[in-house]
Amino acid sequence: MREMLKMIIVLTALCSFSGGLLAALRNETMEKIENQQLEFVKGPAIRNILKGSANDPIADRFKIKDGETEKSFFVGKFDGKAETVVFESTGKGFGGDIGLMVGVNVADDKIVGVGVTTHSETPGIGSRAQTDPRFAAQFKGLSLTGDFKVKNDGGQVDAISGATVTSKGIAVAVTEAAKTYTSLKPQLAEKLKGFK
Amino acid sequence: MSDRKKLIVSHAPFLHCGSKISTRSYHIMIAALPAVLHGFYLYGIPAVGVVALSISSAIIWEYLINRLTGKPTTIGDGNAALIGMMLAMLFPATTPWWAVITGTFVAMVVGKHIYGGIGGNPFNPALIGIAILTLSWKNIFNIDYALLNYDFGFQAAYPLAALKHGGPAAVDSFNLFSLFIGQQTGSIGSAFGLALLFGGIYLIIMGFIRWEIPVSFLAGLLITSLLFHLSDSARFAGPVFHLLTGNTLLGAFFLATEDSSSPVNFVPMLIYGAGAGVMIILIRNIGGHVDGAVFAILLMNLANPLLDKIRPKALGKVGSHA
Amino acid sequence: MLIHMIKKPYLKYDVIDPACKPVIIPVPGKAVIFFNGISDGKKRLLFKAGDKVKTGQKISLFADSAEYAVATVSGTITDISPYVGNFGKTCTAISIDVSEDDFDDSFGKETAGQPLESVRNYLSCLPGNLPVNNLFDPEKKISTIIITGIDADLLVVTNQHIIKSKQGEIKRGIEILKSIPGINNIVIAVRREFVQGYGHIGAEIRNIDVRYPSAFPQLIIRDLLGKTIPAGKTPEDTGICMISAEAVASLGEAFLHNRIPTGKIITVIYKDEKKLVSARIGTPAGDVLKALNININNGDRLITGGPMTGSCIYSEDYPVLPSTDAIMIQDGNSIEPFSDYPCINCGECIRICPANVPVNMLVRYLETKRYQEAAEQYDLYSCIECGLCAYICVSRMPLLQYIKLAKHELAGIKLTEAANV
Amino acid sequence: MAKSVTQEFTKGLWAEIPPFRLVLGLCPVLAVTKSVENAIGMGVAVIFVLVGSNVLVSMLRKIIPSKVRIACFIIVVATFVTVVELLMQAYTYPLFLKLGIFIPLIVVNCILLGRAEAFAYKNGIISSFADGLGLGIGFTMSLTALAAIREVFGSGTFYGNQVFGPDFQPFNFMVEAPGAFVCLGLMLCVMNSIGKK
Repeated sequence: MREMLKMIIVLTALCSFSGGLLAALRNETMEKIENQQLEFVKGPAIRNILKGSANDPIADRFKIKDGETEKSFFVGKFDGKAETVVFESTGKGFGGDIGLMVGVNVADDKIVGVGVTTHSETPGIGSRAQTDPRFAAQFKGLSLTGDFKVKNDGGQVDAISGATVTSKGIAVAVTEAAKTYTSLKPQLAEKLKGFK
Repeated sequence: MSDRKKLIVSHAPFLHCGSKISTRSYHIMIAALPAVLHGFYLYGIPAVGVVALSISSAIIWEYLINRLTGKPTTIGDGNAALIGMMLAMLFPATTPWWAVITGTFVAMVVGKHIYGGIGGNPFNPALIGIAILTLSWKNIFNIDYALLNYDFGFQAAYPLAALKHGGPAAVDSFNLFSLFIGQQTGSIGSAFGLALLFGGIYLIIMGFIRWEIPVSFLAGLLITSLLFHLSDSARFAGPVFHLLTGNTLLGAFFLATEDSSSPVNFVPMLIYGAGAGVMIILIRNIGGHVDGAVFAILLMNLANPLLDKIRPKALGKVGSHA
Repeated sequence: MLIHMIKKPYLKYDVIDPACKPVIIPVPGKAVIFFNGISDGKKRLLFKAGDKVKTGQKISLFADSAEYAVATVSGTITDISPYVGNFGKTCTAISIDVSEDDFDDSFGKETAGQPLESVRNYLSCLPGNLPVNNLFDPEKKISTIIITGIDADLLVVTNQHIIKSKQGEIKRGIEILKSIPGINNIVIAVRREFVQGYGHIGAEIRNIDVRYPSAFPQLIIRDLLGKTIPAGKTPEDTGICMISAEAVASLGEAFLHNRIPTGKIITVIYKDEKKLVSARIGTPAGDVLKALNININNGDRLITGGPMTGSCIYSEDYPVLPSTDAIMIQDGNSIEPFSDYPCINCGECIRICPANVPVNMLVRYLETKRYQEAAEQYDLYSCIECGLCAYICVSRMPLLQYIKLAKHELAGIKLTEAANV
Repeated sequence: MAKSVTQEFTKGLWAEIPPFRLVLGLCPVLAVTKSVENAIGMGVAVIFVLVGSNVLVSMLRKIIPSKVRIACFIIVVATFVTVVELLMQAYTYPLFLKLGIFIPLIVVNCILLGRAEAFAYKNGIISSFADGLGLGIGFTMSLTALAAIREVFGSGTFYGNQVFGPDFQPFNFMVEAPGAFVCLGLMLCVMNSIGKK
């Protein structure tokens, strides 16, 4: 009985100590980790879209509630004006979800640029959506409204040869982004006024 | 008893048929020689260099491993030279020297001596060498790319690559007979079908390879490619084209028949050969690689220990065998 | 000798030259007789050095043992000492200083009444090695006798000679064998060439294939009787007794002349020649060779038995035994040594093996001394020990020796286990 | 006979160098040795966890009842691994991305549980510290050695720097999984033949 009790006490104490330590550490590092994730996973795409901005878009971010979920928006300042925001949208690719950063100028609703963040497409085929700058460049300057489709489906997007499914997924992601943008535009404009 | 003679005592049998491993190796090399000479004729000095370097470096690796492991030197059995020669036959003529030396290293160390040397290797060492190199350096083994600077007196496109990218329509212009007499590009030793065929038949008659393997190999290849061709002749080339291109004949007579990695019983030999033939066509027609011979034979090597369990019932055994 | 075909090379048995007559070897000055069994120091010896023996005299060495040997010469015993043969087989060597022949007549006296009793009591050491113990073993229930008129090993023609030249004796021998209760079938296995003249011999004549090793007991039984002997069993276990033609002829001769025969027909194989000789059992091998003017030198091999299954002896003093069908001399220069090379899996042995033993797999287990697995999974006991695998082996592995050693070791393990239970 | 603290430390560097002599912890050895950077990162993580868990287990060895000792060891090891994981995420995120799942998998690395069970549970704090540090450094060294070979031949770089110049065509096989097995096998072979002398 004594032994039993000892076992229970030791295990409980050890578990509580471990749990407490980890919880504390997690609290301590949470913000740092989030920053790191943004920096290394989404950072490259965001910085690529907002090349030449005066501020650090990852530091200057805000969140807006879109229905149930919160969406992060990254702000880019050009010529002293904070008119460009970048946010993430997703579409279904060949190997799973494709994360796509879409940058838009709030003043004229035009796309500033897009960039793939996370994907699980076939290396060398679908993955060219992330690595081939020509594919992303074709979205630049298009108006972020309405539906985006690949040319086979009668749309405006040139598909990557051999990776039609991936291209379609990205078109869907941009379409999604357009929807989000349209519905959140008022709040977005409000928030951007705060940046000077 | 001071005049007692010292007699040698050993065990039965006291006769031997006189066969030797070295005889075996050298006969196989002789049988392969015409195809290699044709390679020299087609590709000139670079091909001679590749073959010479491959054979000599294979022998040197074997010698170094013998020294390292403290075993008796076994370069005299000709097996190292044979592996070097087989590997050279699979190289394009423009293979750089460092790739040849890496190839023989992989073949001798990873393909042969890791498993305990001659007789222990589960895969054909030359094929292990070429497979690992192909996966590492695709450009070297892209025949069209490798032979870009050559000017041949015939159609210089690699037939199988043309088939892969253009379909049967693209290979209509190949004359089957000129393919057979070696007017095609490819690796050093694989182009001259006629020589390979004669070399193979020589080996079968001399008893150095088992006829079951090449025959079932070619039968498997022909039947499968015929079925594909009949089902959709616009997408799949005919059986004779497959027979005469790529490493088919080299594989059937020289690579699939490697002693240690192929079965020895009758039925398993047939399954093994046919399996390799079928796999080649599957890889060529619906797989990702241009020529499937290397991987098809390696795959069947893998199945060899399992296949060889099918064997006739031994004398005096009752009941069935596993 | 080796006939090449695309599929299967095979070795062919020799046919005896009809003109061949055995050379009579003179009675040696000293003879050695082997006695089965060994003194453990406790048993009382019935004979000692200095005792005189007569030709044909039964020698029972130990007081309480049924074993006996038969003196094939007359003379004085000079030495009785243990001898260890291949695979630890032990026996006792009795050396005799030979004098003028003086025949012992106790065999002749008993034959009149009960021939079978005298076979049992006097004839277990006949030339050709009549398997008396098996024939009369009540547990074996022998019903069929196969008389082999052909020698199992290559080049040896001893029994072919007997079949050709001793029809009368064989006929008499068969009559006696038939009188053994329980025997209902006697078959003579001979080459097709010798079938003539055996019409009324009193036994069924069957011819056997010319390919080596079709004269091995297991294969004769398979080909002639359509029966299989289970792996690891002897023919006697299935009620079949194999007797050499020479043993049958000697049996007949013993009763025809009322005297135990003492001369052994031997094929002497030397270089490309072979000669038939007739020598007293007990004659040292060296004396046989001397009579034929064959010199052996240091480094040569002296072999009793044929080239495929015989065994080497290390001394010229080794005597002719009742079972010695051949003596072979191999020149030192022509010896092809075995090598320690590994199996390269070429499959030649698989294709030549008459017993379908997976030699390539078997040898991998035997090399590493995993005898139990070898026997269970790779048919060790199916091997008939013909030696073809070692003959054909490209790596020149001593395959037959591996197999014999494995069987010997396993038998040892079984004995130890039985002793421990 | 108890060894001195120095001996406890140095045995991990050669005589009992983990992957080669003990043939323990092969999973990370095969998985993260594509580059020297990964190998060192992994090694440092293992050193931290190994030293930490060894010291803690040694401290608590009088209190931990032997019936639940394995459970306790795992809690200790898992705690340290989670600490390492969080710290890596916070401060060396790119390395964390490369090592990925293999950081949490340190928990099931046999070296840790093995040392806790075989050494720390029976020895004092100082010895356990020395043992953990020595084995950890040995582990890192072997990882780095293997990674060096694979990276130099497989990618033509060492710690990210070009070794052979721009014309070098990397021998991709070495950085693939089968290459890892072959390399490890050859290194084991070399280590064994050195050890024999």
